[in-house]
Amino acid sequence: MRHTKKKQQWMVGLMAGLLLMGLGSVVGIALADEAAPPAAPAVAAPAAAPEAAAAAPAPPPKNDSGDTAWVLTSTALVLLMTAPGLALFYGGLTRKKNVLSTIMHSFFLLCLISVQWVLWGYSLAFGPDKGGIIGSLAWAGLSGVGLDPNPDYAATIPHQAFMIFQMMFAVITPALISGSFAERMKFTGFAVFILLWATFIYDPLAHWVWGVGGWLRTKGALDFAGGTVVHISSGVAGLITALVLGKRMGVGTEHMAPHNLPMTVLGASLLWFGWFGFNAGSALASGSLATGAFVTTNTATATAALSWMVAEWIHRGKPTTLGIASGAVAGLVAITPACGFVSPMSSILIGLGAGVICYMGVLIKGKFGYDDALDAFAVHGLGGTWGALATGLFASKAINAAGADGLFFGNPGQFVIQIEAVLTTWIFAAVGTFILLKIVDMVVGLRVTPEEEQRGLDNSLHNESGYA
Amino acid sequence: MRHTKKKQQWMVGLMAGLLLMGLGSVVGIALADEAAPPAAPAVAAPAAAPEAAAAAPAPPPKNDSGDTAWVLTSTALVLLMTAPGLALFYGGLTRKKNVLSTIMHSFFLLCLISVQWVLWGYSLAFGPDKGGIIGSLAWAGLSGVGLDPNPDYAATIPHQAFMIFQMMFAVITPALISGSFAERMKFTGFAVFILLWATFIYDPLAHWVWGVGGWLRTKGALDFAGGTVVHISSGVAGLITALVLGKRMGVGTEHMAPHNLPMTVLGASLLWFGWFGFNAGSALASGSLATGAFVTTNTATATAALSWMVAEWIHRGKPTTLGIASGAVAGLVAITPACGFVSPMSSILIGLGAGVICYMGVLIKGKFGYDDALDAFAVHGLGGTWGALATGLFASKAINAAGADGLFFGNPGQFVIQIEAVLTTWIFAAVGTFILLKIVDMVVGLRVTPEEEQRGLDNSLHNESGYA
Amino acid sequence: MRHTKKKQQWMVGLMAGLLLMGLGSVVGIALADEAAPPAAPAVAAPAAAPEAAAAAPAPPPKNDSGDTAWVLTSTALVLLMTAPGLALFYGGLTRKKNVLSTIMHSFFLLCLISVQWVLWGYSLAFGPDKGGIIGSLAWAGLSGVGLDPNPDYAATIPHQAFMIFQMMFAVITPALISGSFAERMKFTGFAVFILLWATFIYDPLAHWVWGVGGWLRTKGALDFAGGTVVHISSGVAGLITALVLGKRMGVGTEHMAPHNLPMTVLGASLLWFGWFGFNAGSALASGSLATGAFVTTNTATATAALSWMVAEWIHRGKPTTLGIASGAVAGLVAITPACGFVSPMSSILIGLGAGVICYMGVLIKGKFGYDDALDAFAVHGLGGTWGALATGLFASKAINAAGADGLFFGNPGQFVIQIEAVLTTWIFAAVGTFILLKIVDMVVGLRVTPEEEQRGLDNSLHNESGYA
Amino acid sequence: MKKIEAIIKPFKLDEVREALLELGVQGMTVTEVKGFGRQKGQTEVYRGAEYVVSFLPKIKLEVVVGAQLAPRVLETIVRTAKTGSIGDGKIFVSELQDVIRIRTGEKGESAI
Amino acid sequence: MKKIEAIIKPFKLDEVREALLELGVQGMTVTEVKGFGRQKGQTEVYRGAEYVVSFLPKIKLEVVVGAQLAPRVLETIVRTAKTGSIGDGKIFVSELQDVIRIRTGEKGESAI
Amino acid sequence: MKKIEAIIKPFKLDEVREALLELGVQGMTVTEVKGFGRQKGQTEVYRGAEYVVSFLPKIKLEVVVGAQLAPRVLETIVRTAKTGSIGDGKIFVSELQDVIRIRTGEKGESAI
Ligand SMILES: Nc1ncnc2c1ncn2[C@@H]1O[C@H](COP(=O)(O)OP(=O)(O)O)[C@@H](O)[C@H]1O
Ligand SMILES: Nc1ncnc2c1ncn2[C@@H]1O[C@H](COP(=O)(O)OP(=O)(O)O)[C@@H](O)[C@H]1O
Ligand SMILES: Nc1ncnc2c1ncn2[C@@H]1O[C@H](COP(=O)(O)OP(=O)(O)O)[C@@H](O)[C@H]1O
Repeated sequence: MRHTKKKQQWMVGLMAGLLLMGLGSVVGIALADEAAPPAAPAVAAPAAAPEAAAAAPAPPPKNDSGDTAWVLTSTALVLLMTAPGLALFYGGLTRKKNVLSTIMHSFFLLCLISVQWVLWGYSLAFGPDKGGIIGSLAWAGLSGVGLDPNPDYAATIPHQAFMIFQMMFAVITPALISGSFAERMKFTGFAVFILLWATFIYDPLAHWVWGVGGWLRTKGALDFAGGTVVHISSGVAGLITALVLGKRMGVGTEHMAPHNLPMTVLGASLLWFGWFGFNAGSALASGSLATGAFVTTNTATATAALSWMVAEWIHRGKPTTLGIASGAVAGLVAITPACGFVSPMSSILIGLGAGVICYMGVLIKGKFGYDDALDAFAVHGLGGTWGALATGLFASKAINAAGADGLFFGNPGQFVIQIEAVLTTWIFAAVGTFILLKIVDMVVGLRVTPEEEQRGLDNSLHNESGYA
Repeated sequence: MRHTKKKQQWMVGLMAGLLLMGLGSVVGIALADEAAPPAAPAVAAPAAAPEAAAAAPAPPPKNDSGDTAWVLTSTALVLLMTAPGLALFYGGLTRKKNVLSTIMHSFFLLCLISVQWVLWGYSLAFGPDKGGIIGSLAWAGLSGVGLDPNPDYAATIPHQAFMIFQMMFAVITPALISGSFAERMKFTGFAVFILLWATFIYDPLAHWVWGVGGWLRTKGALDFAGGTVVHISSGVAGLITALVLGKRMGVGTEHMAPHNLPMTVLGASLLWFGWFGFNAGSALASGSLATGAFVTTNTATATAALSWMVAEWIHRGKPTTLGIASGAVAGLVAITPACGFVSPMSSILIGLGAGVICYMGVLIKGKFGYDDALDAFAVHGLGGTWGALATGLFASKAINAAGADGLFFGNPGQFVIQIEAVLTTWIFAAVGTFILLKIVDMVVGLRVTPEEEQRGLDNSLHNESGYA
Repeated sequence: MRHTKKKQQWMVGLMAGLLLMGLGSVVGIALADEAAPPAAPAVAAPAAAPEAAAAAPAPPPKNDSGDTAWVLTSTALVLLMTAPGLALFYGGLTRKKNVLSTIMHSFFLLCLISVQWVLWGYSLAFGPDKGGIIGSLAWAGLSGVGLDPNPDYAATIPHQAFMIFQMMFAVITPALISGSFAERMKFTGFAVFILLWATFIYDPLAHWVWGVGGWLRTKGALDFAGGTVVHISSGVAGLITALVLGKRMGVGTEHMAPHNLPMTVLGASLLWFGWFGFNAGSALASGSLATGAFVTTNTATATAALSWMVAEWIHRGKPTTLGIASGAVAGLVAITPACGFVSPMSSILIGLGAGVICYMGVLIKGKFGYDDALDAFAVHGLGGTWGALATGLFASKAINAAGADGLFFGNPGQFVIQIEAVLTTWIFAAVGTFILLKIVDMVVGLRVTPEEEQRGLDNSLHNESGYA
Repeated sequence: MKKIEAIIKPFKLDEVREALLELGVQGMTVTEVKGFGRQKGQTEVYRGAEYVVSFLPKIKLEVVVGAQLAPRVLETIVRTAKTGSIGDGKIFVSELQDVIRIRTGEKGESAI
Repeated sequence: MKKIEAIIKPFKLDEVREALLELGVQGMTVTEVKGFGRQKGQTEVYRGAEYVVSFLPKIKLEVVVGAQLAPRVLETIVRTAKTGSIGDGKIFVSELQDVIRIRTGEKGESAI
Repeated sequence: MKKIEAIIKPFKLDEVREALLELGVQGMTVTEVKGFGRQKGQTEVYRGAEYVVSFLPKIKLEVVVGAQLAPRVLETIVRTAKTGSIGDGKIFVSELQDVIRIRTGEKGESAI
């Protein structure tokens, strides 16, 4: 975990290299792409989607203006979740001297993964399937990803609309992890680690669960908007990162109160607002399914907020603002995989569970002694796990015929599938994260020096100060 | 207004009870609901909507993707108005030591009323009419409120979309009141009072004005997006609450400047942004009516902001940021009932009036001696009253054929109806609020102790501190 | 640049006069307008749009619910860009004592131009053409601007929806300038200057480039969402204003660090979010074109953010939060004219250029010695120029058949046209701004007194304090 | 000349200031400080974790006065800043060698 | 050794600091304070209600110097902090018994 | 009675406070200040422009104690606040004429 001037310059070079690589590959692709007749995407699509081709006599899929409006709106909403939503939610929880470095995590990832997704991420996750494990690089640089619908994924919106909606999920997932390593991670180590994580953990996982041909999707695991892919994976990665990095200096002895709770509540509110895009947008069309997901999302969130608040009230004697805001986020997490498959009434139960479970989650970290600084694991890891399992309990075909019945609706098999999906995700995320961290630690280092940590990361990593 | 440990624990119990009750009733309803064939909602709808049934030969109403996209977007926007919009607008105006308790009012209500609305609120307000006064409990727990349109309310969007759009109105209304009792109300007293208020004041009022069969609706009162139901009711309730609670300690002697005006302007801006959902979303479809309401909303708001600013400039010598932001909110309030019925030019006049009237409103509180801490009454009570009356002046069938002509378009009768609606709302809100406050004061108490007030509510009620 | 009590009162009178004038003209127009049969707009439209009338046998244009939903949503998003987006982006960069006066610039302009646009601005910019130079006043007070589509501009949304979408562009453009004159301009001078600027610079320019019959539009200049009209014009105006006003006291000697960078990042994030409305909304419909513009916007923004960050990292040794946020804004600016005409891959190159060019732009101000306080010129002037030229390089008919091919796709002529458009805009904006500033300086004065500047503008101009 | 430093409860500041004004004190300087003493600190709870904030917000008031006015200033502060509950604060008195008014360069008591 | 406390206008800080540096002063400590005095407070208006903010932002500069350097420090502060208008501030001078440098434990003038 | 003012590094506050408590010190007052001294300031960069922030965040700790306890207080502060690197801070000691406890009106050492 040493930190040398050399390495830093080396990293700047690497970052610049990434961009220049983009530049290089782009000139080729861009020219090739656009020189081809505009029909090119249409040609590519059937190859990637034999089922659709089989349904030939039907009219070709057409963009629906309402569905497209909803998905574009949803995409913008999910962007808002990462920055400023998550950036402020996390930023307010840190100490003043680390506020910018924490905000930087989210903002930088929004930029980095936006580019990664266009260049290779989308292709790995959703491109033509390779053995159920990963997408091919056929769609790298968005080659063949055009403005007509790809009915494999969404039949009434442009393929690029689906692509960019999914981009925002790829962006926020690593940003969620950053809550666990706030206030002590090197910027270069963070940047390299997260680029690797997005490529080697997130992209495959997204393929398994959502990609055509992905093995968990084929198996029938239900994950409406990303409980396993987004929340379990990031939460578990957060736990591992907290363990590998070790505690922040002063944990347990110094007073580390959040420096700006109004900022945190602002962030939580924007997360709630944006999550409608995340969950209801995952219907990929505007109508009944989106509406149902919207209603369950709001209901579970409200209930979880109240249940965390009441749990803390009973446990500690007073209801807190941070508690109700954290509970809301816990509810949003838990309803994510379930929102399109369950009734509003079931969503109340899911919310009730989420608030209590995640509150207990933040308490245990004191017992186990890891320093998950802003509780990424408690909220996303545990909340996501509860949500994925609850989907296996409460899912109902009466709500979504394309889904499945859960345990409480007479289908224990679905619950078993959900358990499998959860376990797979836990193990894959934990092992993968650990390996990547060790590699990055060896190559560029993970942790700032004690002197840098004491001075605060805003100054030591970024030469800035949050407030003057 | 005493405060005992006992009572507090009792209240935690009550809160928890509420949730458990939800839990209990839910298991029953949920199973019953989903076990029934998915056609159930379709069966329920005609019963509740005989007019629609009469129009039988017409094709059944279908969800329109564009309309649904707009209403879902609008719903999210109205959520944003409460949190973080109103939360920050009010939060910035308080002293530092009370910022969280003030933000908590809005955030907690978003959670509480979201659950109340699903469990019983929506049914009371919009469920099958009982004598023009209230909805029945037939739709409690959203029983029969499905994903097909209910043409009684909106023929081209899912019934649940209408339900959740209306939910956000039920959420923000009590939150508006909180401006009047900021910085001195007990949390338990607040929570109980507001739950009662939502159930016994808001739900009936919404039924009268908007519910099928509601007596004010039947009478022909015009209220496009909630001037009476939302703003007059909350503003008047604020006035009564300020009178019953008494002044904050130090009012008139201590310097009580807003602790964070950028936060307040941020809140006001988000209110403006979200209000497009509130007003233009009230068209319940995307098209001409929504567009007209959007344009009048923006125009009246801008004009009111300028007119408050100029009024203060003339009166006090300088234009202020808080003035222009407050004026914008006053304009938003005033145009709310009128926005779908008046022309852009009329909206300028409504805005001009709103800025001046509400500015004078904030001045009189000094004269009358009540302590409406953040001016809920001056802005929402007076602004709402002006808007409801102005609707009776400027409404024009040339703008909205489904509306009516106002006094200036040759129909004085409409103005009289508006006066009736205003008076009814004033009286009902004032008396109802007073009774509920007295009951709550006896049972759990309304006001914090002087020591708690001095220490600041963030610490004394929530064990927190806004900033570290 | 003197400042007298007299003048101030005179200005209040002028402001009030503006409003009263609106009031006066309104009563007449409003009555005339609405007394006329509702068909009036339909009558006006063909007169203004002979081409549409010629296509008579085709069915009359109808509002599409999805397109309208998208344009209304986009309009709200662009409003959000000005306030709170730009207000906070700029507000966080100033010193604490000037935060409100800076926020006021954006908020006040949102109000002022909203009214100006309805009264005469829209008509000047988009009304029936007068010799390619300006629109007539036929549409003043929105006379004839109704709720049916005007196919000249957008065939599937209400004419008023197009009008109010364009309004938000007219609002943000002068607000962008305010970054250059922050912390030292008189409020009255600012208000008068900007009202003149909007009327005499922005409205004609918008007509040239976007109005039917406008000479630059006729010439074939490409500007999808406002690179020349919005960004070059405001950036160049900013440069001139900075030169005319002179430096802030203490520049170069006092430490002028941004007082609240989290606020600035919040603003930048909201700009990014809102810019989807700005760019993808400029498709004026929801579908392929909007989606394409959405994707290029996000991609260029992310790339520019990274490229500014890396440029500063290499130059100054550390990546900064302000750098990445500024780079994102630079990317948004640069992609604006190009977004609907280029491929995602080309957008990466545009973004790469934007980050580096604008970063070099902020460095040169130190060399040349003007005090563009918050870098309106470097970001909008230079970024906009790069974007407009890059459109002439990367535009491709394969992406947008209604556009043109750029230099890299075999059409050098387009690049020449773009250069012409850029030069015209630079010269017109620079000369026009200079003349207006000189006039305003003579009549009301431009700069606050040194004592006012030292005390801070929040107190000296607005009698307020940002924080207590 | 005496320098009187009083640590008081924040909400008492306005009262104390007005009383001193009446006494003829013409200036004072105020600092926001945190105090630790016999008064119990506040509890704060963040995500279930309890902290005791031992430092409480206080106001430090500095008044420089001539020796003859000092006793009345002390008495006035004690009277107006007192609530009777723990944490009311302390007054520290020390001797000042010189005072200069920057605007005029005056020295000594006339500079106060 | 002397402790010199100067209450000055905030925007004068950089000028004063540089002048002191040139004089050979090696350290100083600065606090943001609020001052009340002859200088008229600022008016603030919130929703039509006028407040007079009697406490104005000031900077308190503390410099500890040996007795022989003190007069020149005083003269330098007076010269650089003066604007000539009311509210320029005061300088208070008192005697210090001891100074310790924490890093080394040095005492007395060598610790300054 | 002695007034002991220590300028220390912010993150040392908790350690110093606990050590003083053990010593029997019953109260102290803390102020956030900015210090200028031998310790190099921090560099900040905003949009490519470099600033050196010469004033660094420090904590000023004020403790009033009886004369006999003073030496041990000094020794304790030096011991616990020391990191050995430049910028550890200074301690200033001065004589106090009187102390008053506002709550009770007590004077002298019993008021501490
Ligand atoms: N020995 C001391 N040195 C410096 N400040 C002190 C000392 N003792 C108390 N104080 C200050 O006085 C405040 C009030 O003291 P405390 O012991 O809580 O109550 P009281 O003065 O009523 O006995 C403390 O918060 C602290 O700021
Ligand atoms: N008696 C005093 N004790 C402590 N501070 C004082 C005293 N008189 C003035 N000050 C401080 O000096 C500042 C300037 O004093 P003021 O009377 O306004 O102007 P001037 O020093 O020019 O006469 C005040 O704001 C206050 O901080
Ligand atoms: N002459 C002085 N007068 C007042 N404060 C001083 C003086 N010298 C140093 N200080 C304070 O002590 C702090 C530490 O001093 P510095 O010279 O940086 O390190 P050290 O004490 O280790 O030599 C400074 O930041 C400043 O707050």
